[in-house]
Amino acid sequence: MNPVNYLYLAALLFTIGAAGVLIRRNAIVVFMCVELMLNACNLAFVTFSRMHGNLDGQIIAFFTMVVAAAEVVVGLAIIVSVFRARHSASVDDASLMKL
Amino acid sequence: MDNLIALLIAAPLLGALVLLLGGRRLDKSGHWLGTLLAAVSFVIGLVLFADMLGKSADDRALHQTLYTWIPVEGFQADMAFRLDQLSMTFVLLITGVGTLIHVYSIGYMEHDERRRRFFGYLNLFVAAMLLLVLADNYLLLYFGWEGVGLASYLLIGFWQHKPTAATAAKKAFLVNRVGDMGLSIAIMLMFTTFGTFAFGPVFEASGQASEGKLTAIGLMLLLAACGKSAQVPLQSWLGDAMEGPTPVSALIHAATMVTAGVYLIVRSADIFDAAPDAQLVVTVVGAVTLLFGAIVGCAKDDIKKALAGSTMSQIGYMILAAGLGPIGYVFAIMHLVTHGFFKAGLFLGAGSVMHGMNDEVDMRKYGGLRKYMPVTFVTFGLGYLAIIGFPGLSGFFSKDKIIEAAFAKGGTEGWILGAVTLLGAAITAYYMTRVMLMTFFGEKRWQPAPDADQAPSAEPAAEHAAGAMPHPHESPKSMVIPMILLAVGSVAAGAVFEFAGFVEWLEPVTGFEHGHSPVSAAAVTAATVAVMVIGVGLAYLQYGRRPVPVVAPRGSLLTRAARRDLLQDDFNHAVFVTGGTHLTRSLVYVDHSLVDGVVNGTAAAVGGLSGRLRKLQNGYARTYAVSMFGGTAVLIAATLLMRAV
Amino acid sequence: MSPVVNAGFPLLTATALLPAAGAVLTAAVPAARRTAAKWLALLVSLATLVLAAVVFAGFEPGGDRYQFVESYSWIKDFGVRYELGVDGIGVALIALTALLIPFVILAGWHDADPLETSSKRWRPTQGFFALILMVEAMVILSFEATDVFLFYILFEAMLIPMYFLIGGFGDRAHSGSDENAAAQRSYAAVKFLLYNLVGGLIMLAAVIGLYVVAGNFSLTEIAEARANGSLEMATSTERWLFLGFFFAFAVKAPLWPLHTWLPNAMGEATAPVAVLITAVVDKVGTFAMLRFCLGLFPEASKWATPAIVVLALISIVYGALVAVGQRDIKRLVAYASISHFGFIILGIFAMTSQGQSGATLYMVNHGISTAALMLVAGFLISRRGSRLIADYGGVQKVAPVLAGTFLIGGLATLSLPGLAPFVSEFLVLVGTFARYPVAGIVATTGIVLAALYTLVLYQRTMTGPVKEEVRALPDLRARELAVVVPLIAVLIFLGVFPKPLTDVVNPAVRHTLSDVRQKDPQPQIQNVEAAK
Amino acid sequence: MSANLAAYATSTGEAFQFWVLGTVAVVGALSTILMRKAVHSALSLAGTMIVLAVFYLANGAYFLGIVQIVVYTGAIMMLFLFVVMLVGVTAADSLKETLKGQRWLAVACGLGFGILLAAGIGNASLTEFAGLGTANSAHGGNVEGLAALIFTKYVFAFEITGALLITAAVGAMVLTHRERTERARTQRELSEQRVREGKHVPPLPAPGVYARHNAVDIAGLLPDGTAADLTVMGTLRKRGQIRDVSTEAMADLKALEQRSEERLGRDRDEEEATR
Repeated sequence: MNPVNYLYLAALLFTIGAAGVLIRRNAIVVFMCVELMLNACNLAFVTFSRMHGNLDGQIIAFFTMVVAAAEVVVGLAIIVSVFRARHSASVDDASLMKL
Repeated sequence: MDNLIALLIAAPLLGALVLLLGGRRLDKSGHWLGTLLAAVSFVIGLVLFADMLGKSADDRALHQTLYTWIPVEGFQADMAFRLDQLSMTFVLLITGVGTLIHVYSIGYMEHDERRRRFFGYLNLFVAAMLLLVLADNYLLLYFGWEGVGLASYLLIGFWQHKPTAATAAKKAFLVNRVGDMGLSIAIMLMFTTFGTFAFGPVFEASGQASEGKLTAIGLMLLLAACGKSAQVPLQSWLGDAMEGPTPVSALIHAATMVTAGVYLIVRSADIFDAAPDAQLVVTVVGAVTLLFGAIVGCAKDDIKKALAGSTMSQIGYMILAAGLGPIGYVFAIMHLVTHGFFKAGLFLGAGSVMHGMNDEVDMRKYGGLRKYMPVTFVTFGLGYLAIIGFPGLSGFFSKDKIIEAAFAKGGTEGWILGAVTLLGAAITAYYMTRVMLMTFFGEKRWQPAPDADQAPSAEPAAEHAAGAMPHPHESPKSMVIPMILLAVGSVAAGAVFEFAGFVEWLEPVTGFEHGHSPVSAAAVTAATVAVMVIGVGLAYLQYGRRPVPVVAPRGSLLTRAARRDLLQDDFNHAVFVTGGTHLTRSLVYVDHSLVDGVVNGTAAAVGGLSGRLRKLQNGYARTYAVSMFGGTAVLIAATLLMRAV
Repeated sequence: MSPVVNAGFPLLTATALLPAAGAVLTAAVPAARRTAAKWLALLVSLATLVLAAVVFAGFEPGGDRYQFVESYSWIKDFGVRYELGVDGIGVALIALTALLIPFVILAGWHDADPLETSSKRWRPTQGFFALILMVEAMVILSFEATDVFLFYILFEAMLIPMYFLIGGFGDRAHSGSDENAAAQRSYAAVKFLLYNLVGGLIMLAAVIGLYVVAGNFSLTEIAEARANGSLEMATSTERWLFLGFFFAFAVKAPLWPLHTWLPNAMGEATAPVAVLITAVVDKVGTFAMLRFCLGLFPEASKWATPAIVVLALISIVYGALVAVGQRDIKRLVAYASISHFGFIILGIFAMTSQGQSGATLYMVNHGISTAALMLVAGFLISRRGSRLIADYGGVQKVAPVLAGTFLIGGLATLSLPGLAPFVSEFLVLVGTFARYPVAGIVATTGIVLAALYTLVLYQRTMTGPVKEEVRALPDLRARELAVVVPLIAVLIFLGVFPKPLTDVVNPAVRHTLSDVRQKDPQPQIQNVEAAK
Repeated sequence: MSANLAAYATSTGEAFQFWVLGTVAVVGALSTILMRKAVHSALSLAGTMIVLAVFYLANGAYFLGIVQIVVYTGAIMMLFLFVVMLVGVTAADSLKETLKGQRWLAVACGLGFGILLAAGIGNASLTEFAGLGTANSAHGGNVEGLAALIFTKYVFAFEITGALLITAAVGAMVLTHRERTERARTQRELSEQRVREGKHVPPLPAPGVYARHNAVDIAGLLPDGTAADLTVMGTLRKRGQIRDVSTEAMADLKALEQRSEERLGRDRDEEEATR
């Protein structure tokens, strides 16, 4: 088997995640989908590092994880406070930007 | 001496400024100041005249250049004056008659609280008229030309509270503007043809220009003359202009301003001499107006309107004469001057009559006034004899000469013109006799004075109690004296000119040649007298023998048409007023709905489009996410394609 | 020609800077000291007038084409320079602007006063006068700018204060409810803004195009290069650029059929602001046609001349006819102005020295005469509280002085000889006739129509029996006389002695004509001068 | 191990593992976005992540593999679960699409995107695999290698991410921490307020009916047998986690009466019988 399949898998996961972001209304689930996309990227990075035989890819994946962690913390906090304010975790309810 | 010319104009101009800006404190003394300054101008005129007589006939012309008025590349209009015999004649006529009428107005306008302004306007007119006749180039002449137009506008509409007066004033100005169009186009033509419009150079070069150009210039000048001198087809304003105070009618609309057209044509003699076609048109216009005015004059019962018709017809004589070329110019001017005297006298007489009759203007309500206002009767009568050309009086000489010249034009035209002038003479005699009889003879047909408002012309004395029976009385001295002087003039002027050599006086300016009439001068004179007698006789039969009905009879078709100024106003109204109103209305509509509509339509379209686009921004994060995702996809596709290609 | 650059005192900058500074100060005056603000504005405008007089006096007609030149680098990368200089035309128009503004301020003395209903802390008064001064500054600077980019910025920037003047300070004499009037007003203001912005944006495109072609923005350099042929433009390029510029100027001027914003703006704005629009700001458009269109694109100008002449003729006749049909005094004056702008544009594109000198004089004279007529009309309207002609009648009997001044203003509008506009109008007519006789004759009908709408207006408002509503109208007050009398005096003076202006203008026009390589048509008979 | 890592084609073992676990991962991902309840989504996502961790290991990223399990599955997903609990575990949101065409657009975009990615990868001609053997052994191990890079080449990025983490932590606290501006109101004040407002003058009724259900999530029944939501605590009400037992309760009631009826009836019969 050619390890390039990892890349195909990553692409597939990424696409699924993206679709989830677009389809789901529940903010938490949307967030999960984002995480899924990030992980897909990580997988791609790792695979790349294996291809090129250097560790930079893994470094990037590492950083991605860190950033993802930070992002999740803040994002979830936001969701919680929004839920407190509006008793809803639906993305569509936060459509006040419309004129 | 040259520098006096500017003073001629300056004096009355100063008067106008002082009187119009002076304010109420001049109400007491204003009219004296105005009269004085007019007289000053007259005196200066006399001085210059004396000086001029001292010189030899050829270098009598004086020039004065104050400064360059409009200096632009190749377009030089100077503030320059020329005083030659022609202008001198006019200067004396204007300032002389003008002064007399100032004096007359002192009495006539006594009761008008705006008398100061009236005199201011009169002075303004005198100044403008002097500028007109003294100008040394056509543009400056145009300045004076419009200046007198303004003065006449202000004076016709002097009683602005009367809608009729205001309308008449506006009408006069507008019709004159049409004429002015002709004048300005003529000036432009001169500029493009000769590169200048100063009298001297233009006349010098007029020989070299193509006849077509000259004809065009001539016709344009004629148009201007028609406007100012109330010639067909621009004659319609003169009748209405009688809304103005009678002194105005006498000075502006009889003696001086309306004759400016004649001055213009005679002044442009060199151009017309080189353009026979233009000359022919001039004579035709003169002939037509001559008859037109005469016919109108026969039908009017309003004494001033009748006189106005007569003025038109007399000016028709002058224009006709001016159109005859060198054989006629001199006589045109001569008739102009004599006419200035007797017509002014007649108007002043009419004014005096109205003054005595509670401003009644309908001759059918006069009658038998000769006993009550003898002086007016005598002066008016002398003027009457003069205008109908009673042998020995001024009108006789001048008109007789014109008729001769008309015949002398030669060919069929000569015969036709001669016949027309003779016919005109007969009609003149007829309607003037009619006026005379209806006013001063027969039994009294006086009526109680109508209210000042409905009065056909609310002259200042209209403060009479409405409904009071008029008790005619002779007018005050200030009014009588000018009438007497003018009467003297209208008696003597003709003879003086005849024997003191008016022809030789004007010849250096206008040129003169003896016309060779197919019929002998004596015959013409005899014919003139004969037709005059016939006219008088007819009028006597109609108005002297039978009593004059107070209410005008229905009259023949022609009479009724003539009462309506031969339907000219109806024509104008139908064509220009109504048509113009519709045009402007529709244009306003077009401007609002079409021109502006296109703009607003565009705006609306843009607004609608953006409104639709706004719907895309529904505020749902997921929608935006989709577009973003799709955009990314497109980008990737693009990059891939780039690679592929 | 290498003019002395930045020598000595920057007079032009000062002339423009003074009113700008005055505007800032006026705006800063505390709310309570309303009158102080007015006086400050008046004094500043008078000081500006003095400076403008200095410029006018110091300008040597025989000297360089552009004088008092100042030139500083501004945006190096694009070769944009802060470059000022005035030729005779600019000098004349600067004089006009500086002359009119004090009267505008004086006439608008009470136009921005607080209403009974408004609160005590009423600021707009200061704003009103500050904006007027701001407009003056921008207009003057735009007459001085010889850098296309600088000019463009000013050309656009002056829209902003004008917008607020029109939309913020409407004529208090209006028919219908206040809300209705406010709606009308904002409509007019927005229309004004959009119209001119569209024009300006198109011009911006042309400006950029010009930069692409010419590589810098300096009018003098480009014009020179065009003249001596060192800068070649493709015919089509030149025409497109010309159209871009001309469109903007034709909107501002305004030229038929781009005129419809003017009647609204002038009708809704207060009389002084209306004067500001038509007498001062619009002149920038015609001025720019003369300086930029002809100077930068001579060939294209000649190419476009026939069409423009036709449009100008339409403007003249059409404007006059529509003016006759108006019911609103101020709208009538607006349409009259449209007709007059037709004359100006006609004169410019007749490409004769008479026509262009006449057009320049026309700009000045039309400014003064319209100011006189419009301001008096404003006084009348403010007395009666109505703009409708039908609401007046017989005013002449109750307020003779007002009526007299109104009549003089009207006579100036119909260009009566002896008043300034006659000189310019006749020059334009002659200049046009010399090149396009038919156009000249058609334009001449304009003088009849002008007489028509003016006299009809005068007759309906001033003459006839006195209407009840106007019976109590007071005559002109001292302040109002102080506004009108000097204007009339200037009108008469320039009418009988226009030499001071023509001396300044003629050389500039000569330069312009040489830019477009046009010669005056010569009269058919040459040796007349000899005969003279 | 380094040997087969360097290979162009992986060992059959890895291939097998890939195909199996890969399927699991995809299924997990799909169920993440298709499950109606957030909890299920979270769990399936966790599964996917574990699979990915395994793949990291398989790709020679040992450190990342571990971190993936510890940080992601251990920390982040737990965090998710906590939030889900806060927001409502059992609350199932409908998968019915409210935005018109959103779903189809999403699917279309997704498909196109995926295909494009696949195409991109496909024509990238990635046949050459260097393998990580040398890289890992350079510093004597994967972790050391990473460390060497992080603390030399990427040290700044590393520091900055540190700062980012701190900021995130603080930010989360700021966002979620609610400052109590006024002191808590006492029972008395609350009752007074109730009286003042005039509704629910007595304290709220307790949940539970007939002492059969004392669960907090069951609404008390009104005399007519309908459920009174007021008796359930607010949070549950908001989450919509009230268990409605009114119907079965009514059924029980009926059955009870039935039985008592019978018994009474039988008694009567007996009396008659004795008589």
